[in-house]
Amino acid sequence: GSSSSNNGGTAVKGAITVFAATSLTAGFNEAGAAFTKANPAAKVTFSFDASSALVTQISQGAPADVFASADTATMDKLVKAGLNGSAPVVFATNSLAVIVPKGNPKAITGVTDLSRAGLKVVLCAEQVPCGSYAKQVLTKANVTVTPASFEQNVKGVVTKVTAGEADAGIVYITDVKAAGDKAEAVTIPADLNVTASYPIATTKSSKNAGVDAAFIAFLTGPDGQAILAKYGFTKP
Amino acid sequence: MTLAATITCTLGSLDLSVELTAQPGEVVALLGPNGAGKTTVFRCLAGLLPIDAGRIELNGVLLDDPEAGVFVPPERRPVAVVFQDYLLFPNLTALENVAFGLRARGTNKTEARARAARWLDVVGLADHAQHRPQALSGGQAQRVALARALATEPRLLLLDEPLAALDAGTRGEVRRDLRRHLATFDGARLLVTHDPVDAFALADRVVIIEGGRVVQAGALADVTARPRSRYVADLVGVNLLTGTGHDGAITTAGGGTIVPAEPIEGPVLAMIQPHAVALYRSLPDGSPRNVWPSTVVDLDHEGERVRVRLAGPVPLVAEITAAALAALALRPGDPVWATVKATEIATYPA
Amino acid sequence: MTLAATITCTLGSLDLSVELTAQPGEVVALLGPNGAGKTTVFRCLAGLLPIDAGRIELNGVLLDDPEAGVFVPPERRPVAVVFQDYLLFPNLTALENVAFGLRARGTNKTEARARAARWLDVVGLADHAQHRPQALSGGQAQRVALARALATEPRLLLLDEPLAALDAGTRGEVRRDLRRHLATFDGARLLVTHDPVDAFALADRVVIIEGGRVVQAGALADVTARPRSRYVADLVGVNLLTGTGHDGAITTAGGGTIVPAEPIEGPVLAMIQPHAVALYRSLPDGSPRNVWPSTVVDLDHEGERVRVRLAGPVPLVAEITAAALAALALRPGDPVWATVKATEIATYPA
Amino acid sequence: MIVSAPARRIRSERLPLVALVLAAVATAFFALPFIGLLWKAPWGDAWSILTSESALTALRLSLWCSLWATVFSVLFGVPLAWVLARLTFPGRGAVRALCTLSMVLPPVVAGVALFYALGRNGLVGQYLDEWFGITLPFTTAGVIVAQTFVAMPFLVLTVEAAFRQADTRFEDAARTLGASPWYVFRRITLPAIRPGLAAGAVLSWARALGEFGATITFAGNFPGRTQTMPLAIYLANETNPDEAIVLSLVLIAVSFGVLVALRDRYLGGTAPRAA
Amino acid sequence: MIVSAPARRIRSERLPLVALVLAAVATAFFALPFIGLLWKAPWGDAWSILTSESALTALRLSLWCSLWATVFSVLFGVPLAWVLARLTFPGRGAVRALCTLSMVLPPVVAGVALFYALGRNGLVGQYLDEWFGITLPFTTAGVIVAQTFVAMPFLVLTVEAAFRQADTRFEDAARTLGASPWYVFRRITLPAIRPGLAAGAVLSWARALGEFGATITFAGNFPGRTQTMPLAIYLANETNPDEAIVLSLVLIAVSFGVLVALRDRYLGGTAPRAA
Ligand SMILES: Nc1ncnc2c1ncn2[C@@H]1O[C@H](COP(=O)(O)OP(=O)(O)OP(=O)(O)O)[C@@H](O)[C@H]1O
Ligand SMILES: Nc1ncnc2c1ncn2[C@@H]1O[C@H](COP(=O)(O)OP(=O)(O)OP(=O)(O)O)[C@@H](O)[C@H]1O
Ligand SMILES: [Mg+2]
Ligand SMILES: [Mg+2]
Repeated sequence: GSSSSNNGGTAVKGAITVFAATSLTAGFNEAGAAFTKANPAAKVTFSFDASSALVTQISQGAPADVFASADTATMDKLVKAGLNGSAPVVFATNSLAVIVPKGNPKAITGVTDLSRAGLKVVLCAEQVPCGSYAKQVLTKANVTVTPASFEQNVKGVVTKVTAGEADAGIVYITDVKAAGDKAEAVTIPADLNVTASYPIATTKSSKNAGVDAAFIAFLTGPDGQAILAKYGFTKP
Repeated sequence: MTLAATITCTLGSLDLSVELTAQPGEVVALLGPNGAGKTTVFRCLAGLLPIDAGRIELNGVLLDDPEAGVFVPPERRPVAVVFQDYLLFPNLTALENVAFGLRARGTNKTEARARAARWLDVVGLADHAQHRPQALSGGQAQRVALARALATEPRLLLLDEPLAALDAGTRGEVRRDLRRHLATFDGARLLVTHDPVDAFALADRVVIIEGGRVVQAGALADVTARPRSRYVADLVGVNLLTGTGHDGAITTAGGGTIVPAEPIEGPVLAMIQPHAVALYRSLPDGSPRNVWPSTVVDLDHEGERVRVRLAGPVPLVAEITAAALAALALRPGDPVWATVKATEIATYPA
Repeated sequence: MTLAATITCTLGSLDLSVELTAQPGEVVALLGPNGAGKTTVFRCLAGLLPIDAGRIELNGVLLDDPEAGVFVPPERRPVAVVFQDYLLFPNLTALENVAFGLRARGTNKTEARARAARWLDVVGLADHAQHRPQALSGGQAQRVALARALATEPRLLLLDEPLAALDAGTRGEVRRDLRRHLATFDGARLLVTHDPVDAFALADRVVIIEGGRVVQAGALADVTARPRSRYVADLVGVNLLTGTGHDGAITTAGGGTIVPAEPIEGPVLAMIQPHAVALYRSLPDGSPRNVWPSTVVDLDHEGERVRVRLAGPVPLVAEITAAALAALALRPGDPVWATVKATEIATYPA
Repeated sequence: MIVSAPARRIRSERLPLVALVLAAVATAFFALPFIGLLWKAPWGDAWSILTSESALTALRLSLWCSLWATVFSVLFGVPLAWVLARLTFPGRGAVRALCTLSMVLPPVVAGVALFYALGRNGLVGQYLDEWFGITLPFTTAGVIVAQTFVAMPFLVLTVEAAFRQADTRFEDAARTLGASPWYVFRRITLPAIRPGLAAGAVLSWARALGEFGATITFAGNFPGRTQTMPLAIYLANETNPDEAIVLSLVLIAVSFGVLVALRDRYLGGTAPRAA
Repeated sequence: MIVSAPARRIRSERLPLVALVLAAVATAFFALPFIGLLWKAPWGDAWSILTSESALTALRLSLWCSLWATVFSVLFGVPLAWVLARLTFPGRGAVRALCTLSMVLPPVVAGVALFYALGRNGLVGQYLDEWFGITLPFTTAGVIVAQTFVAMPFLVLTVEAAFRQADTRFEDAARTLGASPWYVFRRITLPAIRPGLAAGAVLSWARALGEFGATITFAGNFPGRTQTMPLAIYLANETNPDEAIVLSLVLIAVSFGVLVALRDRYLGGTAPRAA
């Protein structure tokens, strides 16, 4: 359609496989649909998993044409291994928020409340991006929190909060959105917040240079950004 | 301890319905053909098979009565069984097997083992105490099973062919020991055997079961003197003929005619000892009243005596000496005359 | 088919070392006390237990020979076994059990079942064809086991107490059928039994095994006429005394003196038939040469005859009539004089 | 005897009672979480989720792969169990232990380990690739391999136990009747161990059906090709947890159906006596 | 007979051969991935990793929890297995199926399901909290619960099979000797099913030791409290895969040691005959 044309690219054709971090699932599914609508001859299939796992798979020869990571560190691993086809570009950013169950029963107003005694807080483990970000936030706000658990991934935090097992946690804004009416966000002021950037790149093994480039272009373009925005991602 | 049991129970093709009693200290032998239901009776008495109808009462205590809804589980019946297939516990040694019943009833370990050891000694297996069942011979296993049952000193002891696998010598000994032991205690004892000698030696009274029914009961001597069934006749090794008596003669099922010393009217059984049957190649003169043309079916040599099976109007088994056989030079298929003195024919109503 | 086996094999407490031969068509009975090693011999012959030394050869084919490193596995030996504990396959019906051997050897299903059915008929279990072993009585199970072994028509047939669990009538029949069948086929047959009647009826030759050794072998008549061991004596029910002959008399182990008709110098065995032993309350006059003061140990009633066990310098078993017993009014513990005519004492070198 | 009777009466009642109580607790323990799921399940949009093309594809793939994984587990596991149970050889204990390691291995590492063995550059994988042009990772075959790897141990150990419990005298008897080892195995041994075999097969099937970690790592997460139900659920959980629950319920319902369908008769063994 | 002998000769050789080959393949299939791991393991910094405090803590916790999970599995699983094998009651099939569902459940969902049952607001959990002040999530107890939930099914099914395979006539004989059901169970039944019981215990222990998904979801991940080895490994894998491999090797080595240590004698059953 018109949007794709004023996107500068002419319709491409061919099939690609996009390896993307699980946190991008919803956004990419929609974006993919839009992309193929714009390029009827193109086909995009996704394979979602933890960014790190995806890198392992690519290094094992997984048929990936594009890799979208949830953090730059993981993307660097790919680059260091020389498995990337194009230079990574950041196509979306994300920031953190405090997630609390619907109705905010413990009346949490900000990061500082997380240190409150008797409060069950869960964070991501430092080894995963959301964990290291959360740590940065807490240091900036210099609050010391003894969480009940260091989750393996951000969804773990969301699950515990929505299930009502935990009173609060620190996650990406996008996750709070995804949780729908089961949870609420308590915003973290920009000065305390950190920006997580999502880099994307084609892989060395990419078999369809045309389409993978076009897909990246689409994502970074207005339509792609619009879709991602719906899920809480912000422009880089 | 008095046992009074009326057992009705259907199991596959068997339709069992027997009445049994045993007085304190009495030994009752259960005899009957294979598949008659002897073992099944034992399983009912032991509580391994609930009866369909009837009642089992031991010494005034009701053990099983479907109507009254009473069923005492096996472990609470003062009953011990020597199983036909022994069922020794494979994971326990001979000694532990014998001690099991005592331990189960709370006797302390040392005491139980001591008594078990004594029992193993009684059955002559002291030096196999530490063997597992799979390391015992058939006869040894059976003796362990016997010791295991006796050790618990039950009120009711059920022995299912307890001597079948024993060798001649041991069998005699164990039979003697068993009798001595059985005499010493006041429980009721039931014994299944296929060997009349065992019955003679051990039992005060015999009950003959056939096809799940009691067909004859009483002192062994009486039963064997007046066999009422083919089975009993075979057991004591006599000829039994059924027929109908009519003025002085008996017409057999086979159509032959028998003239007994004491004729009976109506349905009658006639018993003839094999050694009372004389055989002749040619029709004997003096024409005795009971002469039947017969054919030799086959010959059983048993030491110096020979059992000759005959076919004819009056099928018989004759027992003659090897010498006599040689003289007659009989071979299967040969025709022969069989005669019996009227006085040798015992008759009684069917 | 000729069987020639020299078996040496140690199993737990048993140290087995026997030599066995069987001519084509010959039936050899293995007799011996419990735990003698009979079943173990069979297991070696069947290939279920490799021998430690010696060799087993059937009909010219070497089956087992440790030196030569030859061992033919059971399934490739033309041998069939009737196991003492039957070992019927619990997951198969009686018919399938009998058909198993044929099926295993590649006979087609219908054919195998037909022949199996015929065999079940022979042992009188046609109407139990569809029963599982656990639904069979002991005797029925044993007959199925017999049919299963016979059905494969083996070159070597091993029968381990194949009639022990059968009732009197069936036992006689099966014994007859068995003999007839055994006669028809040319394989060698070994039979373990504790019943001399079976041996008489079925065996051409007997081998007596005790403690893993062959102690006596030959025609049953000869063996029983000259028993060489306590076991054989018990088997035939005679008194056997060991002693040393010295000018005309024999001094027994018990210190008694026996005066036989034909004296022998040196180690000697003396055999006395129980019915040859006469009993007196008071020392009989005319002082026969063999008179021993004895004590009654116990009494075995067997029908109208009674076996009296005596203790004394010359321990004996006397067989007297019930009438005689009544006259003597003997009770265990009573003193009594036992006498035997010199001519009734068979003597032979030990 | 008479004296101790009441004592024994009590004792004799205890086992069944205690047993029944413990069994009941265990059952409740298993049942509650599922009741919980049913309770929280968003029945509203359940139907749309169930019938969604993607869900059905994943389900079909799951069943297909778990079935094959079970087949392979039986095919290779039973012989291995037989060897472990019936032959004595040095290092038997080691082999047995080896078989159970894949249960201990954390999913991710299991996947990685499979790469090292069967991956493109793996010990064997490279030759599979070179010589036969076979590559397992990221293929449906890879899913089956991963599932077999984690599921087979359950079959091996269960069946080995069954072999050990079986009475070998019947096998001996069968051999004397001229039955070859193979025939004996089919007609005598197999029927004897059927309960164990059935249990082992069920266990490995269920394990394969629920397998997640090794699969996603070794075979990737491609809809229609390697995305089994657990993967789909994991993904659904990312976007819409409710959907995840509904999908799990589907998976549960299916396996529940299958397991109930397999009657006691198939489990064989002693006919249970009435309570 | 003579004729068919050669034919049988061949047949008779086939089973052992085929069996051995299949068994060998299976063993190789299990062995390769581990060889792969050993091969790729970064032996250089292995030692520092092994002896790292965190690793040891996780290992200790793993062993502790998996041990308890096994104990509970046996304690509750054996009675349940007995009931399933020996009593006939409507819905027995359903109960059996229920026990296996937790194997099918994807890890995450399993954890969620446990929340619904035993969580702070769970069906039962809320009362545990109210009445006894017990909260399972985020506690070591929670880890044990989660592991038991996924591990017990293996014990139940394996032991049920063993019960079915056991010959009940010996139990009958024991009862006629005056043994209470409990005594019969201890002295006769238990020894008879020992192989199955051992296998079941091993299976559930190994499963518990390797449990990952349900544990982290239900109990979370806190070093020293709820961080078991698999969790530590997963997180290590995020930053430094080599470390993950080394840690897995530790886990493997430990369980390998344990399993080898448990001799055939403990597995019981027929004494294996020489090859
Ligand atoms: N569990 C069962 N199911 C079906 N039928 C059975 C079962 N047990 C026994 N029977 C049948 O009951 C009949 C009697 O069996 P039982 O064992 O009581 O005979 P028995 O008198 O002990 O014979 P034997 O002298 O051979 O031991 C047999 O015909 C057998 O087929
Ligand atoms: N597997 C075994 N391990 C140890 N000892 C054994 C084993 N099998 C048999 N024996 C021993 O070998 C001896 C002979 O056993 P066998 O079964 O051959 O005796 P048998 O002659 O058949 O006796 P029976 O007439 O009672 O059947 C027995 O004393 C037994 O204890
Ligand atoms: Mg019987
Ligand atoms: Mg024997």
